[in-house]
Order: sequence, then C-alpha cells, then structure tokens
Amino acid sequence: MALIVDALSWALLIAGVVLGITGAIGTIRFPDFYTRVHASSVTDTLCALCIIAGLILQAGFTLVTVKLVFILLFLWYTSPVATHALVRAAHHMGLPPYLSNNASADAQKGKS
Amino acid sequence: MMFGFSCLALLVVMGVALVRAFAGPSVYDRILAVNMFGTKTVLFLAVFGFFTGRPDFLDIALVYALINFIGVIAVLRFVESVTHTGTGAD
Amino acid sequence: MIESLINIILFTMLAATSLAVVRLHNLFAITMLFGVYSLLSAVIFVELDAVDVAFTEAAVGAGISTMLILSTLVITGHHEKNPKHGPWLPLVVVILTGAVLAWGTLDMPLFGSLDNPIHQHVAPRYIQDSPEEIGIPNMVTSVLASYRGYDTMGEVVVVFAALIGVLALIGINEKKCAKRQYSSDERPPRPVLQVMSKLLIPYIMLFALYVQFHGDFGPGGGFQAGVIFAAAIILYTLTFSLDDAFDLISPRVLRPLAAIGVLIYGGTGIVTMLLGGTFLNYSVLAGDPKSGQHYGILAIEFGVGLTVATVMMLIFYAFVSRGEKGKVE
Amino acid sequence: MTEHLPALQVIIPLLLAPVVFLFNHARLAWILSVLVSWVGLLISLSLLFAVNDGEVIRYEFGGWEAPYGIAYKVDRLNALVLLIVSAMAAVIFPFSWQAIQKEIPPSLHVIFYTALLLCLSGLLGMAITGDAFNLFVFIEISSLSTYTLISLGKDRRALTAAFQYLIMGTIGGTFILIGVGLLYILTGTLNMADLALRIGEYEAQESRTLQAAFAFLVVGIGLKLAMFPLHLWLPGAYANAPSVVSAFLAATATKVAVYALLRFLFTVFGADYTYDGMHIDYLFIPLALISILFASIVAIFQRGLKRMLAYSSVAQIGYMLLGIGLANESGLTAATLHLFNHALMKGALFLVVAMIFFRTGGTSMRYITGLGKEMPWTMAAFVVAGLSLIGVPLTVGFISKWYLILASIERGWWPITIVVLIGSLIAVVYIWRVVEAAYFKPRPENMPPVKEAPAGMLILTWILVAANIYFGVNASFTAGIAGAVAAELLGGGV
Repeated sequence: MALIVDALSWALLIAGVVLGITGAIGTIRFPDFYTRVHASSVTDTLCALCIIAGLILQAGFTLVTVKLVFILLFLWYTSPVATHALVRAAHHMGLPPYLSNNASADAQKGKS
Repeated sequence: MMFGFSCLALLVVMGVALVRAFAGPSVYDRILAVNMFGTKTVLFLAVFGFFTGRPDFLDIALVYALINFIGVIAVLRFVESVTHTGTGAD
Repeated sequence: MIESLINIILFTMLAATSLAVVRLHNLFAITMLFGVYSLLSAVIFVELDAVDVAFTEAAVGAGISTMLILSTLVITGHHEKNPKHGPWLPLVVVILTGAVLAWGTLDMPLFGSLDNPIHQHVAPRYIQDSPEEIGIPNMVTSVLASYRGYDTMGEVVVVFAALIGVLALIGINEKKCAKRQYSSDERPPRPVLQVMSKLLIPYIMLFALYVQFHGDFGPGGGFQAGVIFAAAIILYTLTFSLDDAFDLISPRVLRPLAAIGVLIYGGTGIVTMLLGGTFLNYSVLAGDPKSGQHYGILAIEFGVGLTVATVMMLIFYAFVSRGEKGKVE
Repeated sequence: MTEHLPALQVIIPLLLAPVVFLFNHARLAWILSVLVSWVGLLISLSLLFAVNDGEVIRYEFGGWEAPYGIAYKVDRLNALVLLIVSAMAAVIFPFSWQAIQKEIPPSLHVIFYTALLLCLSGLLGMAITGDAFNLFVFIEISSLSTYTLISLGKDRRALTAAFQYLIMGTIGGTFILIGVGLLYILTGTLNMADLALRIGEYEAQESRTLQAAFAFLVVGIGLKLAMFPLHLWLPGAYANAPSVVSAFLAATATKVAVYALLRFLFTVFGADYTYDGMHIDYLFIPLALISILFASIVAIFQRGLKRMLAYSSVAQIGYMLLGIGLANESGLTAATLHLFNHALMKGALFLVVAMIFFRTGGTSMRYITGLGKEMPWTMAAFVVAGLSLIGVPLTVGFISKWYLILASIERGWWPITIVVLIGSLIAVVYIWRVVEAAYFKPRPENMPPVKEAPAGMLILTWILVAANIYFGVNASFTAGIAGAVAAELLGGGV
C-alpha cells in the first residue's frame, strides 16, 4: 500500500515538474508576450494540482493536508485572475500581438 | 530523494522565470515572469517542507501566494496609472 | 548534497537579481525584482530554519514594502534619472564595506557548529526554560514578546514614528473625487477583479486573524498579521478605488487606532508596573505566572497587530491619495 | 515607585507621544510636552544624585535578569547624559510654542510635538540602556523622528537636508547594527556589561571579527555624531530645520552619539583594546585637529547664522574627539565635560537664533545687521554664549578647553595646545562677525523695525546663558562628575 502511494506521488510530482519546465521553456522561447502568457498560465494550473496532490498523498489526513488544499485553492483562484488582469492591461495599453513577421504593424494600425 | 529532485527542478523553473524577468522586453513580460516565479516559489516552499521533514511551515507558502497575487495586481494598477499611452516597453 | 546544491542555486539567483537591479533603469521593473529578491531571501531563511524571519520577510519585504514603493512611483515618475555625480565614491564605500565584512568573517566561529557562543550562552536558557517560564511552544515569540519585549515595543514605536514622518511630509488627501456614475450600457472597470477581490478579502482577513493568534504556536504574530490585514484593504483599494476604501475604513478612524495600538503595548507595561512588577513583567498579571505571561503576550501582540495594520494602511492611503488625486487636480 | 525611575525616564515621553497624537490638539500637546519635560528633568536629577557617589542603579525589563532580558544600568556617565538631554528639553519645549507659530503650519503642530516627544524618548533611551541591541532600537526611534522634525523646516531645502540625513543616518544605523551583530556572533550576548566580560578572550587573540565589529561601530556612530569626514549631513540639517529643532538637536543629538561612542569604546571594548589594540588615538587626533581647523574656517564664510553655528558644532565635536584621542584622564574629563558645556552654549546660541527668526523672519547676516539696538537682550545673550563658545575665562567653554590643554601637555603633545588655541581664535572671528554686524552697523533702510523678543522666550534663553556662566565660575560639580566618569572609563570598571 505504502509503495503504491509512494509511486503515485512520485508520478504526480514528476508530472507537475515536467509541466512546470514546459511552461518555463515556453516563456523563454515563445516570440511575444501573449504567447508567453499562454505557455505559463495554462501549464501553471495543472502543475500546481499535480505537485500539491503528490504532497497530499505523502501527508495523509492531517492539518498539513488542509493547508495544502488551501494553497491549491488559492493558487487556482488567483492565478487565472492575475493572468486575466495582466493580459487585459497589456491589451488596453496597446501592446501589439505578434501575428507574423510583417503583420504586427498592421495589427497596431487596425486597433487604433 | 523524490522531494529533493522536485525541489531542484522547481528551482530550475524559477531560474528560467528570472531570466525572462531580467530580459523583458516589455514591463508586462516582467510581470508575467515575476508572477510565474512567485507561484513556483510557493510550490517550492511546499515541497521543501516535505524535503526537510517539517511540512508545518506551509503558512509561509500561503502568505506568499497571497502577497504575490496582490503584488501583481498592484504593479498592473500602477503601471496603468503611469503609462497612459505607449507600448509599455522600457 | 542536494541541500547545498539548493543553497548554491538560491544564492546565485540572489546575486543575479541584484545585478539585474543595478543594470535596469525602469523603476517598476526594479521594484518587482526587489520583491523577487526579498522572496529569495525568505526562501533562504526557511532553508536556514529561521521560519519566523522568513514569514516576516515574505510579508513585509516582498509584500507590503513592494506595494508601498510601487505607490510612490506614481508620485515620483517611473524612470531613473541620470545621477548627477559619478559612481566612484559610492563604489569605493561599498567595496570597502564589503572588504571589512569579508575580513570580519575570517575569524568567525564556524557556521552551524554546536559549540558556537551564540548556541552556548543565552540561547540554551531560552530553549530549555521558556516552556516552563512562559509556557508557549514558539520560542521566537517568547523571546520577542517577553524576554526582549521592550525591544519589540521600541520597534512598534519605530513603525509609529514612520507614520508620523509620512503624515508630516505628504499627509492624506481626504478630498473625494466626484463620484462617477456608470451608465447602464457601460460596465464598471475591472469587473473580474472586483468580484474576485470581494470574495477573497474576507478570507484574507480571517487568515490575518489566524496568523495573529497562532503566533504562540507557529510562525506568526502581530507584525505579520498586521501586514496581511493591511494587504486585504490594499487589495480592495487597488481593485475598487481610493474613495471606496475611504468609505470602508476612513483615515479618521485609522489615525487614532494607530496610536491606541502603541498605547495597548505600553499600557500593558504600566499595568504590570502598578501590580508590582517591573515594566512588561507579565507574570504579575495573573495569579499563576505562566497564565500571566500568556495574557500579557496576547495583549501586546494585539497592540502590535493594530498599530502595524493601521500604519500600513495609512501610509498606503497617503501615497495613493497623493499620487492619484494630485493628478486629478 | 522610585525603583521604577530609570524606566519612567524613557517611558513617559515615549507613551505620551501617541497620547498627544490621539488628542490631536496643538495647545494641549504643547502643555503635556512641557510637563513631561519637567518631570523628566526631575527624574534625571534624582537619578544623578542617586548615582553620584559611584553607586549603580539597575532596572530589569520584564523581570528577566540581565543577559536574558533587557536591563538598564545607570552610572554617572548615563546620568550625566540623561541630565543634559532632559535639561535641554525642559528649556526648549516651553520655548517651542511661540517659535513654531511662524515656522510650522498650524495643521502640523500636533505632528511636530509627537515627533519631538519621540525624539526625546529615543535620545533618553539611547543614553540609559545597558543593552547593545536596545541601543539600536532607540537610535532608530530618535533618527526617524529627527528626519521628520528636520523636514518640517520652512523651505524646500529642509526636505533635501532631511533626505540627505536620512541616507547618511540609515547607513550609520546599519553599520551599528552590523557591529552589534558581529559582537553577538562572537559572544552570544547583547548586554553591554556581559559583552565586556566575554569579549576579553577575543581581544587577546586579536580576532579579526572583533576588529571588524569595532570598525563598523566606530564608523556607524561616527556618522551619527558627525565625525569629521562623515559630517556632511549636519550643516544642512541644522541650517534648514525649524529653529527650535536645530536648538534641540544641536544641544542633545550629537552628545548622545558621543556618549554611545564612549560606551562602546570604554565599557564594551575597554580602554586597553581601544588604545593599544586598535590605536583609536591615531585616528581620532588627526581627524579632530582637521575638523577643529577646517570646520571653524568654513564657519567664518557662512552667510546664514544657523549654518555658521552648525559648522562650529562640527568643530566642537572635534574637541570632544580630541579629548577621547588623548587617552588620559584629563582628556576624557574634557570630552565628558564638553558634552555638558557644549550643550549649554549651543542650546543658548540656537535659541537666540530662533528668537531672531521669530522677530525678523530670517537668520542670514542681513537680518542681523543693526539688531543690537533693536533686540538688546537677545543680542546680549548671543554675545555671552558666543564668549563661552570661544572659551573665555569665567564661562563653561573655558573649563573644557582648560582640561583639553592640560591633557595634551600631560601627553607631551604641546603642538595640540596651539591648534586648540588657533581654533578658539577662529571662533573669535566668526562670533565677531555677528557682533560687528549687530552692534556696529546701522539697520538697513529696507528692513522693517523689530521689537525685542517676547519675555518668555528671553527668560528661557537667559536661563541657559546664566548656566553658561554659573558652571563656568563654579565648575566643581560638573568637573567632579566628569572626572569621576573619566577615571571609571579608563579603569575599565563596569
């Protein structure tokens, strides 16, 4: 039983970490702000879930689990809102999205 | 072992986020990177508690999740009220 | 092995962050990186087992001070001006200071070694006798609130003095902007943020209370709780507006509360004096010294929390009212 | 209640500050501050008489014995500095009400008194505490409120000056903190008496950590007391602060910093380590001599009275450092005595400046011209206090310089005597400039006529002037205490 729990939390932690690294690569490699937001925010939710779930399996049913659940809920609640606010602000301030090599100038023109 | 490995991997993610925060180019990229750095630090603190065998320090992770969120909102709000026009690039 | 690797990575990131701060010129970016810097130091403090310090660093260093600096940037402008003088004098001073510090470490007792003087002289008494003498599990709180409670009172007065300074310099502009009416086809700004902050704020306040009263058992206490409580109001101010925040908690209410917090701390000391102990000797507060200590610590932590929360809110109000309303007029 | 006197000395002003802020009523704030300052003077006098025979009063906060909790320990040196601070407060606080009416907008009067009380309690706390970290806490309190007080000055330069002091003061405070931290790493204690006991073994080993701690503490406190190359904040701060604040700070703040230096150098590190181990005399004597000559000469060329007196303060601090540097009993007596004496003369001089500002609205030379006839009592006070600053016999200034000259002859370094005399001659020059302008030049046509300063202000100023004479004629009381303090410091007795 303990072995199964260990293996499961291993798998969850690795999955979470891999998602995190994927998102990180995305923020480095993607060409513009909006695509980078995509990379980091989409992976973020599942990354947090996997890692926290992996930890909960280890902690068992204790106060620690309750706190972990709070952290997860908090992250799930705030991080999409933060992303939303971020993209909205960037868009309102006129940060142009990257469309193709010569289309970004057109996009800016079209907007204003 | 498993926790130590995850800690290191999360540190790598944090480092990569920092690189984006240093590089910019726009102020929004930096906010994005700092936000990502913050959430990964929360996870790092959680895992690190298990790694050292004292997981009862999760309060700090919780506080930081909170502070990180309010920080991002604050930056956005003040960037908004300072730069009314322009691309926000520095 | 892994732990030292973690240490090395953390310190490298710390150094890289400070170098980036030096290199950048956009003050918003610099402020954010300062937040990152504080966060990294908080992680290092956790790593060093100084959990209460880490808690404070995360709440105060990364949290409230970042927000306060950001709110001043609206007043001062957000791009670094070219300095008038060359970098040489400061550079020499910094290098000299660093050199003396490095020189000082050469004969320092070995880090982490058990027979260091800091582990041998005063600390054992705190560790061994504080459960008996004070009776609360978190020794850091015992030292802060009882053994060295007078210092903590001094620090609360420092926070209060900072408020006095801010009020003297910029004050709080309490004049309200004309209330803007939204027409039916126009939605208020930031709808998502407003809804979510309304949902979130009660829980933040609840968490602040938990931190306030849990300080005897785990990391936490008045300073951190005050900051978290203030953060809730700051979130409200950011997502709604300053006028809404003034309607919620007016500076007229906060100002006396800031003074009352200090007076609760000092008053506890006066009461212990009148009961025949020395200043801040909580043992005389009840028949049993242990429960006396408990009451005393509860009272002074409340005073600390009250002063810190109100002062942080007032300073934030002062900066924002200066920055935003200054622009309207 | 008498056993609580050491704590009450600090706590009463400390807790009155929030009370004043709470009531938010300017006149009440002033009345309460004045009462507190007088109570404080009584407490410090009774403390001084209690310890004058060499006894030591202890007070343990929270009921925890010394190295575990925070303890106050009052000996003669503490009591003397407490007396200086609270006596100055007792004179300057009553004076302040009229003086601030023309310098600070009415809406800020309550803030002013809150900050003033915080500053007073911070300085008293620094002067009385026996705990190194507690000292730092009170340095923070006094510094923060000082920045506030300076920034309340009338024109915008006050803000720049306050900011400059903020930066320098924060660096100084940080250095002190680093020094205390290094001491804690070495010994595991923060109590000064306990530190002194446990530091000996590292002194014998010539520990490099201890040397770094020493350096940080000296530089940090040096910033606070405006030691010569670190004095740059002082002229701006004193010149632009409200006049009452200049008077209070000039009379107390640097004195308390000098006290902190004495405490660390002699009580914590011990005279042997300070002189033979770290050779502080080779640092202090040249710096002191340069500052006496340089700052005095700069003072001559100042157009504003306040700035001139500020540079003169830098020079006077040089005399105190010289006394410390000379490393004998007369030298330390001179330094300790000059703490008291300089407070008397600078307090009186700055109060005169405040009265001039009150009547004429300015303090630069053109406002003073021809003032001798219009404000005879004010200018007479300036002349007497100025004579004391120069060091004319029958004034307190002479007593300190006498001991200083004695010390340099004892040490066998008679050229120092000449520098001290030259310093006095330069002081004659800058005081004479004011006297000449006030008495021997007619009032300029375009200046409106002025009245003599209000009687209340004059009386308070003349109390200080009279003290300048009294302790100059009858120096046995002050010199007795200073001598005993010096012997105690050099003997390393705790």
